[in-house]
Amino acid sequence: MHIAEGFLPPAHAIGWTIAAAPFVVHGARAVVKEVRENPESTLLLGAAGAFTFVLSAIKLPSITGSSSHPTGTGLGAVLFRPPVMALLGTVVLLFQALLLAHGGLTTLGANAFSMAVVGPWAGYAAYRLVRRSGGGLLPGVFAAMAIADLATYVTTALQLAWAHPDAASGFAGAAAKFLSVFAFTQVPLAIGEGLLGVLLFRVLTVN
Amino acid sequence: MSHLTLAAEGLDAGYERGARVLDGASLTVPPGRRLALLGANGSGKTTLLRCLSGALAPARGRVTLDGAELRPTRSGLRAHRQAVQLVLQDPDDQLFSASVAQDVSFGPVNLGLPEAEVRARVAEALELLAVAHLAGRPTHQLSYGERKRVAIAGAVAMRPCVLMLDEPTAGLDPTAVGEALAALARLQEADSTVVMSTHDVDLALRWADEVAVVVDGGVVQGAPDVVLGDDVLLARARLDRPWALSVGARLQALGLLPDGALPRDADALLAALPDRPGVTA
Amino acid sequence: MSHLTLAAEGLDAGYERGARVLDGASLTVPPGRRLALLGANGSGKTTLLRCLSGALAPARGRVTLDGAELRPTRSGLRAHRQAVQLVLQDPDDQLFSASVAQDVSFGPVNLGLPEAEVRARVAEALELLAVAHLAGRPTHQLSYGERKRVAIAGAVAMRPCVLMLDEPTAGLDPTAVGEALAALARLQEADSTVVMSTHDVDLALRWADEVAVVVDGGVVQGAPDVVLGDDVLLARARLDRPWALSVGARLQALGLLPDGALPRDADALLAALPDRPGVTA
Amino acid sequence: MTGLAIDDAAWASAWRLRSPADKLLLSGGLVLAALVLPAWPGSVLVGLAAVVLALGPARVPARTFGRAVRLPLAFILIGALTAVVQVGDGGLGWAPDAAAQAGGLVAHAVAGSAAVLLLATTTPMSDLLPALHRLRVPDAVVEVASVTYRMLFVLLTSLSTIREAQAARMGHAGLRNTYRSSGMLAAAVLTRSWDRARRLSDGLAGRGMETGLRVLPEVLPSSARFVATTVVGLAALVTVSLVAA
Repeated sequence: MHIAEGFLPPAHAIGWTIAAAPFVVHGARAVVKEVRENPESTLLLGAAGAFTFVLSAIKLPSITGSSSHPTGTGLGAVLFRPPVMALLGTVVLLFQALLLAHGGLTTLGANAFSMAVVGPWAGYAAYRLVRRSGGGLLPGVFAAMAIADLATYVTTALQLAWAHPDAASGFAGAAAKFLSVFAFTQVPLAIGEGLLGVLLFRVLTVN
Repeated sequence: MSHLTLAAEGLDAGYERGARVLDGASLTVPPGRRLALLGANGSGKTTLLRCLSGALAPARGRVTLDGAELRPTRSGLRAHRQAVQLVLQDPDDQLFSASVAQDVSFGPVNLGLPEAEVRARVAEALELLAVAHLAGRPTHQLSYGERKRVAIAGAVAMRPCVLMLDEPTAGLDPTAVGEALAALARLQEADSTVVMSTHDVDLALRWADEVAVVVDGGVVQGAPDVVLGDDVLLARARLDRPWALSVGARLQALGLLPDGALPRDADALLAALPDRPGVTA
Repeated sequence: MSHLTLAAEGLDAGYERGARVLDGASLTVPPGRRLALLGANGSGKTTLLRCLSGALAPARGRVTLDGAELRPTRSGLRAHRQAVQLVLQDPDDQLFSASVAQDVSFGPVNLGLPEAEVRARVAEALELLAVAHLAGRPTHQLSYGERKRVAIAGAVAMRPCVLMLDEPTAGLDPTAVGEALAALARLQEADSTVVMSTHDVDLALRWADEVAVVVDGGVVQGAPDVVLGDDVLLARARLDRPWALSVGARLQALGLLPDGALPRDADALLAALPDRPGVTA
Repeated sequence: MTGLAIDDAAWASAWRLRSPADKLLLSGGLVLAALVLPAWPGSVLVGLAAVVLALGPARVPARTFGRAVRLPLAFILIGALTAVVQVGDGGLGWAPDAAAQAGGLVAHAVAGSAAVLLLATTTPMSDLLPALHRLRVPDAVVEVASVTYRMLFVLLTSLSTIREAQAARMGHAGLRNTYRSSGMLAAAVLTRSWDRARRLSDGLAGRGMETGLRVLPEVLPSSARFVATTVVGLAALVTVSLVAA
């Protein structure tokens, strides 16, 4: 779920861009360092970005009848760590905006904040928590992917609520509205993406 | 497996650089026989096979199985896929499980068959393709030729009436081509109809009961020695004449080969030629 | 481009299923000529080419260029790669840029050449491979055959003395094979040594000045009609005898072809055969 | 062909050889105008300008442009409706100026999306990425993004071919099968992406890759006339919008 171009007022668009910038710059520094030490990693990171983009082309059906596309940022956070995912996620968002008309340019900062920063960090934290408390790899991956998805959706809903507060009940009312409207597609998607991660890792670990 | 007649009528399908790939293509797959589908790269062989398999819905025209039209609905496709299977060119696009046996079981498991039946089908398919000894091996450790045969086994385990293969011999060395052709011969004896696409005219002449050439968006179908002897058609299709037909025709004219059908490969030609000078057929 | 002699001496390299792929392989690439490297899938053709190009360091033995041994240091490899280029079988393993012209410019830019020289080399390479019209098209819209030729252009732009190609004709239809061979012929006229790996014995006989067969970890090298007429060797190498040699030998025995070298393809054979019955060579 | 209609349009566009900076100025100006000008008539004028320029001089197929504009529409409509529904004590109701508010939101978003699309359908990604270099984005990042652009087509082809092979063997019949197959599909594409990266690094080493993916930059000269027309047009658009509003 990406915020479309023009959907955020200018102040919000600028604000979220400033908020996301340090994380993306931090990720870019990590990438520059990695590439300097090891030039071939340009190709591996490019492949990782392409995989994240392509993963969002897989259509996941859900029991509620809706179908949606995974974000893949939780998986990326586990495989490449959140800082790198902040950069790769932003690159993927730029590609989605310009190749798929999904998202936007002035909303890139807001979308990067929810999908490339909050999602990966939340997913990664969930993964570490599950692993540290004795959970296996598969529960860890499920948590990472599902939580990354949920965190992204909640952040996006709050961003929208802040930009468009409810006429009567203000921010709280708007948050409730956006959270419940998008829950129809996003909650099943989070569970579905967690399951997808488990199935994916099961194939990978058997090999 | 009974024989069903798979056919395409007036198909328009595919777009490449602003032009239709198939433009009114019609084809009847002769039941219980071996059909070679010939054409240059980009001629539309694969597009035609994808339409016939139900993977691609044509923009116009229809695909029929024993006269019944294939409908692009869930149940229509389901029924069609049980009868018609297409094996794609690159085996890596079809092997996605960890082990060979698991991969071959993918189709039967999806059909919801009981476990014993799945096991029986996997064993049978591996046997037919002569890859039973690979059953427990991880797919990524196999050679290219082995992967090709395992991919075919995956389709065979669906027990299709019509098995179609896109370039099954591409990239294989002569011995592996021989093994692949032997496996296809066993399949046909097991009562399947086999369609193979290729741009190797020598191979098509040697192997096929009937050939179909995809050219200019349409299909020309007929007996191998007739179609592959048509120089005008072959030039339009950007294909070569099989050497056996060129050389055979001259040797027949020289009185060294008996009249009638020409030999289709080197062994047959050598067998038909006289052993000593001065003797003519 | 001057001619340099590229050679391998006693190479051990590669492991596959617990056995050495190459085991004491020696080969001398004849300078300024066309060498076909033959072998079954998995015989070690690609391993040998990778050793010769410097991509793989052999476990034992050495690769030499005009007698000087290739050292696996950064400067040693850099010098070697300016003289010897390998084009991989899958073009997608070499094309990293979305723009055809930019991709071809990668090698010359890495050589540190001035911009005008880079432009000239890119234009020349695209011209030689007959893909100049594709310069403005994105890589991902090209057909397989077009991508193959662009990948070759990327190597040609390095102006190597020895150009090696791994299965350049695999997956191409007869016309595209003809175009690829014509491009390689232009390269050789431009004074390159060309090495091509293939398992198509008919193609090797038709094209090569010399052939080398990779078999049992070693290499057997010689004139095409001699090496490809050796049935014992071919059986060990899992290759077929070229039909032109089988049929030609019999026709020679029948007195229909003149003594001496046999024709190498259908056109040459038809030209050498008498037109009317009763006339012998 | 590649499955990405917007990308195909960009490569075929009549503006393909125009300087990316020129096009960035035009589209960027329109995007900002859509964002800051009042919805009536600002957004409407921006939307019209983007559509007319894309379908006219840039010769983008109307079908492609129309479909692409429709893509974000579901989000925009649901989002706008949600924004103007009011949660009060008596349950849900319409906000006081619901129609105007929703209309404004939709107008801003649709006009902005059309302006972004004008850039997307006329400028291939590979022309835009070098522009990032001038925005002081490090080379390493631009190169990673370039490899992403090339590789995503290779992986998209794998994805759709593998999916088709699975569907042929009933892998997408029913929810259970679909999930199992999608997991395998994702794993196969992930493995493929690693393998591709490794093989590409081998292939490029042979062509002398040592530090980065340096190539000959393509020269797409800026047009003074295009820039002047853009500036005058944008100024006119802003003036008209502010005066009329």
